[in-house]
Amino acid sequence: MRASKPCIALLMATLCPALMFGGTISGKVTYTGTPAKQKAIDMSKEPSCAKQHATPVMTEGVVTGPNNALANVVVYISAGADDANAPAQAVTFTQKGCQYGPHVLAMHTGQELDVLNEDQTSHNIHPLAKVNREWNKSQPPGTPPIKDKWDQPEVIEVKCNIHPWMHGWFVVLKTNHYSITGENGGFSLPNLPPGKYTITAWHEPDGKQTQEVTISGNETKSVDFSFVLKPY
Amino acid sequence: MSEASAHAAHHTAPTGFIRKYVFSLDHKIIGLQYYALGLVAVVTGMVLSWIMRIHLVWPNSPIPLVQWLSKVGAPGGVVTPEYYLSLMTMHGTLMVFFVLTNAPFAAFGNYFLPIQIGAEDMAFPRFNMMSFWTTFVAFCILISAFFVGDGPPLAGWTAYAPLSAVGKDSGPGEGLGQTLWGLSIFVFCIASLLGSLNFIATTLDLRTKGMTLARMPICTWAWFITSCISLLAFAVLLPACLLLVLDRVGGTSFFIPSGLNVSDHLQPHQGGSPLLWQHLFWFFGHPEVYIAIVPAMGIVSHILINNMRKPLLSHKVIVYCMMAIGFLSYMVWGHHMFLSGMNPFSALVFSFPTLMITIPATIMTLIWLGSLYGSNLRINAASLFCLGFISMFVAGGVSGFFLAQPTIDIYLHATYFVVGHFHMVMGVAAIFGVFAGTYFWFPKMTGRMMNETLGRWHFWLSFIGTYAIFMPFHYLGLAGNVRRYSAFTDDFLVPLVPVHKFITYAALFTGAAQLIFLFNLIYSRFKGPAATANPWECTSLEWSTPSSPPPFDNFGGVHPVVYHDPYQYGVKSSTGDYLMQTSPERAGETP
Amino acid sequence: MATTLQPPPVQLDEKDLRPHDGNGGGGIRGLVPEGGGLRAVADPKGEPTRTGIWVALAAIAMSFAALTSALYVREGSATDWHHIVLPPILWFNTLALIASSITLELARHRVAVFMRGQESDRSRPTLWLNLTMLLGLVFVAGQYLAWLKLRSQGLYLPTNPNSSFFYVFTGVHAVHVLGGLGGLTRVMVKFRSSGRPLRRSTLDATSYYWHFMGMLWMYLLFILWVKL
Amino acid sequence: MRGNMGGKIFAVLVIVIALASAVPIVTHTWFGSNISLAPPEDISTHGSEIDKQLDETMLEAGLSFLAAQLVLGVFVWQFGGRKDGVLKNFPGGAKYLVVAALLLVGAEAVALGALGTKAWGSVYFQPASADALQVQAQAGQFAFYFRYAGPDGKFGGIHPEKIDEGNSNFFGLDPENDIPARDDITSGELVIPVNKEIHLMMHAKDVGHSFYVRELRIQQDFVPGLDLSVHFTATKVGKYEIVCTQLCGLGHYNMKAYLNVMSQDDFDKWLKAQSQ
Repeated sequence: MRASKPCIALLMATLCPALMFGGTISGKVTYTGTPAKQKAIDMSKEPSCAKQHATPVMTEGVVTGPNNALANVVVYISAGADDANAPAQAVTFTQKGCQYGPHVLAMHTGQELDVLNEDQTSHNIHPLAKVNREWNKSQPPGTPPIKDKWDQPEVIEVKCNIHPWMHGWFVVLKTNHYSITGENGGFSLPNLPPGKYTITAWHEPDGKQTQEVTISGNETKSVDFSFVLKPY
Repeated sequence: MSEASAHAAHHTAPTGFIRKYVFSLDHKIIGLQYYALGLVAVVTGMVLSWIMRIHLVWPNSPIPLVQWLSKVGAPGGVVTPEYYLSLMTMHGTLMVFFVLTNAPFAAFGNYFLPIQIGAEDMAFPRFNMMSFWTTFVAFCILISAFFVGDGPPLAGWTAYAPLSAVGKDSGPGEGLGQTLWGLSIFVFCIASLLGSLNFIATTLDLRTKGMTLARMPICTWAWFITSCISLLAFAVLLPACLLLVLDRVGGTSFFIPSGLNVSDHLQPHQGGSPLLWQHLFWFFGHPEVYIAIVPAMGIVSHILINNMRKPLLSHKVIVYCMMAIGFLSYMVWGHHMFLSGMNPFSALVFSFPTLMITIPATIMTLIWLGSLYGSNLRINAASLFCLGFISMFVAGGVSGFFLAQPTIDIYLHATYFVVGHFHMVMGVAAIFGVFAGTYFWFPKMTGRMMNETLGRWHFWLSFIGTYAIFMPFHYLGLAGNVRRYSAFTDDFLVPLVPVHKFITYAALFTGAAQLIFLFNLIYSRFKGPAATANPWECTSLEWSTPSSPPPFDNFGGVHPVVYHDPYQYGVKSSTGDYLMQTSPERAGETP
Repeated sequence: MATTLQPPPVQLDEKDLRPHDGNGGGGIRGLVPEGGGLRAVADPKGEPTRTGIWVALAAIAMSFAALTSALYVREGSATDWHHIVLPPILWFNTLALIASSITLELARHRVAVFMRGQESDRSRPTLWLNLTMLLGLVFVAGQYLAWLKLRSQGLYLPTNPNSSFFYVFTGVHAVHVLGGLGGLTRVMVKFRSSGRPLRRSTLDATSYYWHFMGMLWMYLLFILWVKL
Repeated sequence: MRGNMGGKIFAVLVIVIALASAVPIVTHTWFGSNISLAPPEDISTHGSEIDKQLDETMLEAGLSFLAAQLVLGVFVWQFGGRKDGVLKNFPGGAKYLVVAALLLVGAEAVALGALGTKAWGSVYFQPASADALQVQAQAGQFAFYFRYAGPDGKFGGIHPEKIDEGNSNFFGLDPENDIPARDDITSGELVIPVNKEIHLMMHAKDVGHSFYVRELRIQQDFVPGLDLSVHFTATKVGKYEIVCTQLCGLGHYNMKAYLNVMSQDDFDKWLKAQSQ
């Protein structure tokens, strides 16, 4: 949920100049098999964060919803969509309560990224980029946001060296047509001009599925993805 | 091997500015160059320590001007944890290598060792010039680490592997910064080896007529012993740095074991031994402590004798003690590693000689104290700093007694107790020796006197200040305050912050007091009253040169002949209560 | 002694004994100054160059001792100690280095004869010196071939501790040998030139250094042979 | 005259400083404030030995410190600025001083060395008893994690490439193929029963770290590639801090965990709760 809201707002913002009508691809991401069970995160080492959470925070490696919905899946158009420019508006990545919000953050190549620290403790942001330039910076409380942008499309694992449990993903894409599933597993890619598209769904750490969809006119096509999960 | 041409070259003094002051073969100029380099390094190191102290007690508040030092390291002036460690590493490296090794040993040694033995220059003037400029290159390489990508290294001046060896994965500054560090120290080792070689050959071969080993002043002995220590110590650090740099850039695995997962990067290395680095480093590292303190001991003895107007109770014992310390310093390196996983039995083996070192140290202290008794002690800036040195040496020495015992080390290891200990005994004490030397020899080096009143104020403030800074470190250690923390977030450390605040104020105050010294140095250099030939009525050869500063070949073409042991004080002679080493009179005879 | 070449033969006279002969203190002569203690005589003095070279050799020995101990410790912690076959050419190199020491000694003898003025021809000493240079170069080239051999077997610096130590030991030693060749060149230049005559001490120092390199190499070879 | 004054000032100064320095050592507080500068109460079975030796050393070192500074002060007061006085030598000259130093310091050193061996031995020379509770400690940038064998009493193997901190697989366990690993209990807190010997097996994930608990009087480095172990017995229920004392990188200052000493019953309950 958290994740998808800003993204949709952002889509509207960026596509306003473009054609307001067009096709929509929507659907649901589900899983089969047994998902690994979420483990409670032990924040005892960082009391200032631990006391912000009434109930222990759970790991976000696999987040599922009712009737096998799978959250935190990035669904995007990997081929066929116009490779629009990066939106002017920045995406923000917030550190609060020793957690990353959102856990999965999608953005366009060259789009500005703001990293905020809303905690009373220093954080460290270490995107383990391989294609792009890897960096590793600490952010004491009350310091200005760290600004950066990624030039190449890549899925980048993000960690905090000071708090090992803090873990997130930057999904850097060449398109603005993407959506991140919430706990209901639903996604929607609106405002698509007619054409043939390849749609990719990515789930951490390295699950990828693609489907071909053809949009003709103002229709809404439904596409579903299903990932096989293992307990370990 | 270059002395033939060198001497050919320096029969006549060079005239051009470059040959005279920049690439000079003259040991006096080179000595001053070392002194200047040390001064730059110590000011830099001190400023870094200020930033650290301020950050420690106000971790989240911006420090003025610091954001200009590094935008990433101190966003908006707030020092990040990694940048704190970078500052700490640079502070340690600058102070240990470029101040404590350069100032008391290379600077004063270069200037006065040849004069005190009546030589016209070092044995190998070319090597001498090379060793300074090599040191300078090392300094530049180290400083350049401030300006590279992710800043200076953060592995501390001890650069423990694998933190220092696995490369950028282990944190900011561990990329190019750490490599530059390794390179800088590698180059520094070469410089020090050249220097030591020069000192040893000069002392053994260039002594003038009648200057027997027994007639060398104590500081000459100190520099000679130090050069022997540093010859062997740096000869070990050199290959160690080579291996470290190879691990970093050559992909070897000397210090890096198998199966390391450093921030989600599985390291390709295998089979290396982190303890190997610690052994090699500390085999150098402990003697290094004595490379810093022994010259200070020599300088202080020399100046103290002159101001007491009587020789020490025993000249020989002091020299033997310095030798003993130098010798023992090679058998104790393991006391830095009691808890690092070496065989627990070896801890006891290393502990014993460590405790034994207190014996020569105590003997020296007792001799200094005992010699004060019944003396006509002159009180001036130089002698005050000598007395301060003794006080500091005692204070830092007794705390060594705790750390020498593995049992107590279990509790005190890596706490501020250690920081207090080595800052007092090796840092401040050695620096006091340098101050004493400066006030004492300034007339000879520049031909002008330093301002006495400012000198005394400098001493009073520094003396009180250093105790105010470093004594509380011991208390913090006893409370279990861990060192090398960039902020105190632990429940048991937070209550101690007021003590840290006090230390920070003291540090700022003491640092500011050093401005008096800098001002005095510069002011007296140009405006100070002209110095007489031998203002302190001192006996050793440096005061029998025809002019201050001495001419190019030190003694104006003639070679002094030495007739006496170095410290003929409290005698009746034509000159008063002392007899120059070069005076043919016999002590006691009235001419 | 500041024995010089031009013009041969040279008689040591009072002028040479003056402290200005680039030799520093007149103390060398051990003249007892009026009222000076007797120790002034007892106190031995030598050529700075000779002293210097011994000090330098001590430092070099220390460095290699450190490397050796590193080798032992590293082997102790090793899980990956793969023995490597030493390239046979090393044995040939060793012979070359030993031979160079012998030729250098002959050269030294010849130079001595020349300096005593018993021989005015400069060619024989030069011949032996050239031969020494040549053998030295052969040794370095041979070491290079040895490295090529290892590379051809896929053994590079990082491959395993044994190859690492092999390259480090031979590499550092080779650098020192090159230094020695530099020294020899210097000796030869001076030997030819009349402006800056060759000093015996320079030649001696260079040859001590060179022989030490030879012994050091045999020591290293032994270590490598035993350990790798 | 000025010179003379200088001597007197120095004498007073050095004695005042020496006495002032001793105050916090004696009172264990920071000049009247309520900041405690003493080692905290010892909760280990071996710690008393260490404390005893610390006190004895403090006594000897402290006294020699005060004595030396006092003598320095007195002599400078007496002889500082003295002009043309008759020079005297210290009675007996160097010989007695040297002998004194040799005997006193030598004896002191030997005595302390011998005394120290006992406490040191109790920590390092005896192996942990067979029935000691085995806990594995892993130090990594920048947190400690602790592992209990779980019901089967067996530890799973460690696979560095499988480490996934985002999903709490801090040790790199492989439950898929490694059965013993499935029931291993991982905790960010070192929870131990009181009055039971703990055998702590120490493993470093990346670089060097150190395990330091003031109250336990235990400090031991984690050395990568070299799995060490210490054993200790906590004698007092409570929560104490474990901190890292070996410089390990940017998060060093924040690398800590809690040592939670419980009664045996509470511990068993906790263990059961964890293995759900």
